[in-house]
Amino acid sequence: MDLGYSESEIAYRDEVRDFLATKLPKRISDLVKNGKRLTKRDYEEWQTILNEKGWLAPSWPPEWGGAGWSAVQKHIFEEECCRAGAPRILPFGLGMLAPVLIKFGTEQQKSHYLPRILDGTDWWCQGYSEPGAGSDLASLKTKAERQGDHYIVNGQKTWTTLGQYADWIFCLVRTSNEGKRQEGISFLLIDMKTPGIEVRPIILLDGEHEVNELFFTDVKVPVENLVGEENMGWTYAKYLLTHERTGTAGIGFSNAALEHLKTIASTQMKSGRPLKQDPYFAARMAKAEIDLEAMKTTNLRVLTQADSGAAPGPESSMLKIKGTVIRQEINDLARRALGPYALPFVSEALDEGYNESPIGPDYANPIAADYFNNRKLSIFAGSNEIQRGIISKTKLGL
Amino acid sequence: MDLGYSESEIAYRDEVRDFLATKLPKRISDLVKNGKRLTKRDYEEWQTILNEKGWLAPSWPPEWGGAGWSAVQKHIFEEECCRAGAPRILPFGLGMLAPVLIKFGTEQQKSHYLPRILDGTDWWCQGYSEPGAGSDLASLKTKAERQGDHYIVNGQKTWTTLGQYADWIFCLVRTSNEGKRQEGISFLLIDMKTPGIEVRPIILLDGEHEVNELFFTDVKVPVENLVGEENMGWTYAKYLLTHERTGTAGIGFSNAALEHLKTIASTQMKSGRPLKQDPYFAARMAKAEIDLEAMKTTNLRVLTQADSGAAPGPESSMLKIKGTVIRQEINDLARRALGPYALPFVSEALDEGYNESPIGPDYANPIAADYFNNRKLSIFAGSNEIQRGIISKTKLGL
Amino acid sequence: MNFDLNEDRRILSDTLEKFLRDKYPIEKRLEYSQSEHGFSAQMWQEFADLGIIGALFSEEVGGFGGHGDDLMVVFEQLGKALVVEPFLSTGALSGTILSAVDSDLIEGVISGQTQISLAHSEPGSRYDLAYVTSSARQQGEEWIVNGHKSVVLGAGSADKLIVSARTSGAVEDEHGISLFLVDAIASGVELRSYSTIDGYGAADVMLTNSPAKLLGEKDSAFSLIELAHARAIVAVCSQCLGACEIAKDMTVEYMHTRKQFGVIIGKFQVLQHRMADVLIELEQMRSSIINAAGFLDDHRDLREKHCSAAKNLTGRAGRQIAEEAIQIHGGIAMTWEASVSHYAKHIIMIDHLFGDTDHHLERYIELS
Amino acid sequence: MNFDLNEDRRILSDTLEKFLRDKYPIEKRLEYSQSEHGFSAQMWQEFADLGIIGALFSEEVGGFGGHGDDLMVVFEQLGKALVVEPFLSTGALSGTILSAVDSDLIEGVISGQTQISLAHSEPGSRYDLAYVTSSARQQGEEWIVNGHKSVVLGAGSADKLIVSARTSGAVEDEHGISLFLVDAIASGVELRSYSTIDGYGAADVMLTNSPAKLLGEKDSAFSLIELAHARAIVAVCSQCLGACEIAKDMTVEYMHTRKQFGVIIGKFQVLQHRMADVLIELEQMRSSIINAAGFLDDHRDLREKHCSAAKNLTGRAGRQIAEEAIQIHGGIAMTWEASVSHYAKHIIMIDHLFGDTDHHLERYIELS
Repeated sequence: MDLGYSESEIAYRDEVRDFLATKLPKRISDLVKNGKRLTKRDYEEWQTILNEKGWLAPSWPPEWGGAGWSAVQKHIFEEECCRAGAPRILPFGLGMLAPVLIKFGTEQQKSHYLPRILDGTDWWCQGYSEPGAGSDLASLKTKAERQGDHYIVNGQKTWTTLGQYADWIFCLVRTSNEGKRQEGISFLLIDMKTPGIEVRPIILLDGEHEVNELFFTDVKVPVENLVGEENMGWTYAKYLLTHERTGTAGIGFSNAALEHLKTIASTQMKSGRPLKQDPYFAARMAKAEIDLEAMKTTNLRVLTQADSGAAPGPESSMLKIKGTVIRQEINDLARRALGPYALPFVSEALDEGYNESPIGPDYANPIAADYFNNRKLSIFAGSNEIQRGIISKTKLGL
Repeated sequence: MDLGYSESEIAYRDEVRDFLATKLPKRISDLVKNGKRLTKRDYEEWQTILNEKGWLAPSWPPEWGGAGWSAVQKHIFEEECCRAGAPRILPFGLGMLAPVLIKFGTEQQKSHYLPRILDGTDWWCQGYSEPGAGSDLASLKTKAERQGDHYIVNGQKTWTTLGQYADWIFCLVRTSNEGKRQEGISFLLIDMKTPGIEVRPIILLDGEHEVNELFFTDVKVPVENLVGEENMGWTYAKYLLTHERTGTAGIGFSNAALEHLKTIASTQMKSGRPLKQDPYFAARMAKAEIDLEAMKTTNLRVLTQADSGAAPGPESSMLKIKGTVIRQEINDLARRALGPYALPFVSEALDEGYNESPIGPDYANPIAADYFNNRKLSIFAGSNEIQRGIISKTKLGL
Repeated sequence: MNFDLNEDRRILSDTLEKFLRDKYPIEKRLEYSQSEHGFSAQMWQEFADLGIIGALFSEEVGGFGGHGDDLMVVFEQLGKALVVEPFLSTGALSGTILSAVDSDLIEGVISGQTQISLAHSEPGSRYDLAYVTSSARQQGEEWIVNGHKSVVLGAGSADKLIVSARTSGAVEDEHGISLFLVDAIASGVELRSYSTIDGYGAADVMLTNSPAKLLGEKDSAFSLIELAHARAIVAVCSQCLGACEIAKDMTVEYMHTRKQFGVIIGKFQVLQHRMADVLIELEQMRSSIINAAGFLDDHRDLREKHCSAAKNLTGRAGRQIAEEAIQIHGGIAMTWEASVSHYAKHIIMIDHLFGDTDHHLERYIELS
Repeated sequence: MNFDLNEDRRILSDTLEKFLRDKYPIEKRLEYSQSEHGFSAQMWQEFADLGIIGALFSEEVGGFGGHGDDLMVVFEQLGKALVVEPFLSTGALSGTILSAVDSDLIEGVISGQTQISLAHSEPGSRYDLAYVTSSARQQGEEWIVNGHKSVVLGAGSADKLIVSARTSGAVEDEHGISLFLVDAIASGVELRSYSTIDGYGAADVMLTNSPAKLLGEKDSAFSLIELAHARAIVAVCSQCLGACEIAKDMTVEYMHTRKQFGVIIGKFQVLQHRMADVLIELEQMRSSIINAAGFLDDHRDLREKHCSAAKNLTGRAGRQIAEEAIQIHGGIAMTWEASVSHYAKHIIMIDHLFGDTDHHLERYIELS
């Protein structure tokens, strides 16, 4: 065993750090670090910079612009990006659709869509979830009926993250009601400008507009927009879900959140001393840190195994559960750390242009909202209950 | 609402205290307080004293020797007994069998058995559980076949607490295999001296002999030993289980355990000060105390409702779960409080006669054993999982 | 020993519950919360007319209640409807102080005419009631107050403020704190108003040489401030209990209707067991509040110990209940549209009022 | 970065596992534990012959291992079989000290001829390594030691004791502690031997004017004692991990076979989910031990911080895993006959060795 990074890994990390120090716009990292809203333009600006460096889609095969990184390298990259305050790289086109296209798409689909994902021409969103089909994805009802050279799509999708910005959507649709529920599903690419698509915002509990409902009424989709074979969409969907799991544990985000928490706990005073010296608070922070440190090693153990060819199975579920539990605990501690100043919430203060003086400490405003917003972590992307089911099925044989 | 005891309740409490101060033998309360083993004789001695006062079976109807206490009085009595270090009153004859006999037994059964329970002539034990039928009581297999004036009993019972001392056992036996599993069960009284009964000790994880396995081979039981009707035993068994739930929450035991813990935490030193001043330890103790204080009120709320006629339903399950969780938490804290001296365990030191000097603090020896032994609290008497099932069925309608 | 409400309180509870059911559906509540003043002046008047404000005051000062039981009954119902009108500030906090030092104002409060907020905590005080840096000095007959008061509930709509300020002593001394009445439109009073994340109106209040009237005795207001907070703790814990009851009911209801994998999710044993634990904690919460309410009129140490126990247990149980409500509802609970989200937010944020679980655990230990 | 064991360690692990499977079934273990000396001298010799003791020592002192990885590999297997032979005392604790100050004795240790226990903690020390009241004074060439040493693992069968005693400084000073070698049959050495509740041999040791030989430098043994405990923490955490693996396996096996209400209990979703959490914590435990083992040779603060993290996490996770194993097994786990009970006891009691979860959490904070 060897816990340290190798020389080449350290050289790589330094290269990443150097790149971030020089190329990540301070305007953008300030937004991220201060918990401000990011606009479409902010995401695009950063992704363009990464693309110029060739680091936007490191997991893709080299012929399509991938970087051929090892799992450890990907981990280092994510950790450094979070530390530097880079915006998250939106996964819909880059991490979700692309691997499916690369594995199951036609040559034409690949050469058309992949470059446009990289250069930002197409902003993709995901059409998986439906109302009434949360964790039970296979019960989806959105229907695509073949009529000549087209599918006619009718139905409803929900939880479509940043769908308000999207040019395209990849959708799971039902093309058959025969056989098992999983068997009649197909994987379609749909231009968001097609008539019959309506995007309605879903306002979240903190007042934010991040996700959407999508309504499809007689939407005409050319048959060449089908990926792979008709009725085989479930296979591609599952491939998508198990692929690209480097970030499942959310180590980078937890790291950054813990660092931020430590700053807060150093500034907030309790009974005349910094909160971080309060034994109760210090104990909870230390426990979270100990769990996170162990989690880093658990994560890297899984990743290095993945590098040597082992498929990440229920390990992904374990990373998902523990990773989200730790991150939510850190969010909870940050909220507590603020005391009464966790209460005020000024939504406009999340905008870049806002320049009134803050209420309470300047870091206070987004903290409680973050805590509430991140309750989603244990719900979305396969709820932690679903993940426990997967573990007990595969690991315990139950 | 009125949280305080009424004047008459206070007078009653003082009477109980006075009685305990004068009548509870110091030899016996020392054994209890020091976590020593109690012998059959110790239990009998105390029960005789209680019987002389007329306080051995307070819940029985007055005509059979009951005291007509309210639920609050019973609660006070139990709390005071625990505080004074009285041995627990063994429930098998007094609290379990007797209510069934009083409700379902013949006049002859009542007038024969009840006085003998009170005066200690008969030591009863319980024959409910069987190997393979833990929480699933209705799956019991011990068979009683009618042959003339007798039943012939064959089968096996287990977890028979203090069965090694018993003169009699009340048993659930299968008298029919027709209908639902619950329908073919009968309630039999069996003389332990009958040929064909073998008692084998079960040694517990701390080396103690507290429970037994019982083997029945062609045991002849006169038909007049049947309680109520044949095949109606399940009804009586359920009556038994829901009856006499004053003590479900184990408040008295938790109280005494918490007081003992506080003494330990005042004596044990950590970094030059008593452990109870250590913030981590103090926090856990305080949390347990806060939970216990609330539990006392929860318990009394249920009991006073029961006094006004409401049947204790799923509330019993709630008291059982939270009561055992709190008690186990206190046991856990006591174990932790000892530090390294939780490790040594000298079984002989639990005997009354032992007089070698203790290893470590004089209270140390039984503490870890108690922690392990009391893991049973969440398993026995309907595991906490079973209780949660009852709550969700009855309270939530699920 | 008796845990039943008396007849009067049962009627009060039923009346308020029915009133809220008719007049205060969640859509209205959200509307009031997002309106200019963060509450409905008309509803406030209706509550007054119904006698709800008066129920928080003792008969000696012109009310018809004011006991711990009354606080429990009223605030549990207010919590069930997430009522945003300024009951905590004008009723529980200021009401306690007025009852002790200036009963003349109470008539206006009970009739709904006057709203009064307690401006006590400061940016550096966290949950320490003795931490006061605001200062007051005498100028002839009058007093002049200076300071910055933080997260003052109901300040935006208050006609008057009760302001704590130091007349002697060091920043964290209990001795040396006095209370003052300051007109909301007095000179030098500046408000930074906002809504809390769970939808209640509050403000930071800056006082610059504001004229003020001394309330009660100089230098010795601490014990009264502590009493006001004890009563506010019973109130806010009861409010939390009410909100938790509804969050629990909604979750149980959802478990009965929402299907996954072809069955209602209530059939999943893990959810059943977690809800069983929720029920238990809910009963424990109620018991701890009963204890605190029952000892409100008892001597100080006992009162404070039970209040700290209740606030600690309520905070712990509340977090569990709110987080389970969200998790079991799943994604829908993350939305503004699902009313369970507003209940969950309020339950969680109550831990930031009048001392959180840690604060009160520590305090409980000190008082033991 | 590489988390795989190298070839040698894999062979060591497999060899030991196979050996224990053949020679150390639970019935034998209970027999050894309950025998007069609380372990099997013959097994100890066989372990020596197999090279297991030598694997705990570095090549420089005549062993063929001694790294963090070796400790992990050996003690995980020992934990799987609940081995009672004195590996912790003679191997991890004393071995570390001998490697630094008296390598002459190591040959006898590795060959199985000599057993040596570290007698360090005292009745008042709890988990504080600097708390030493035992004292030593020089008498001509020789040293004379007095004191009471508590819960000395393996003392009953030790040929020699390494005893810490104060040669200067106050009771809790790090400076002023020295180590001495004392013959087990030396004058004034008195043992009160007993078994721990989980079946391991230990003793309280009273020394009255016992002749002793100074080991290493006078007054400055603390850092070596700390290092010995760091290595013992990696060892005992690995032992805990091994025991937890087996407790988990037994529980999973039981879930597949035990029926209630006509179905195997493994079908109950609550038990499935709780076991999923057990699996997660088991991986976390392993990761924290990997971290600690990997930093054993690093500089002191980093080493100690990772050891404290591992001991804290192992204690927390261990309690969860042991208590779930008991609860899911139900009544049967309460019996001596069910081997899961012995695993559970050991897992829990490991928290009482070398500092418990609280101790190491506090220490982690201090080292942060």
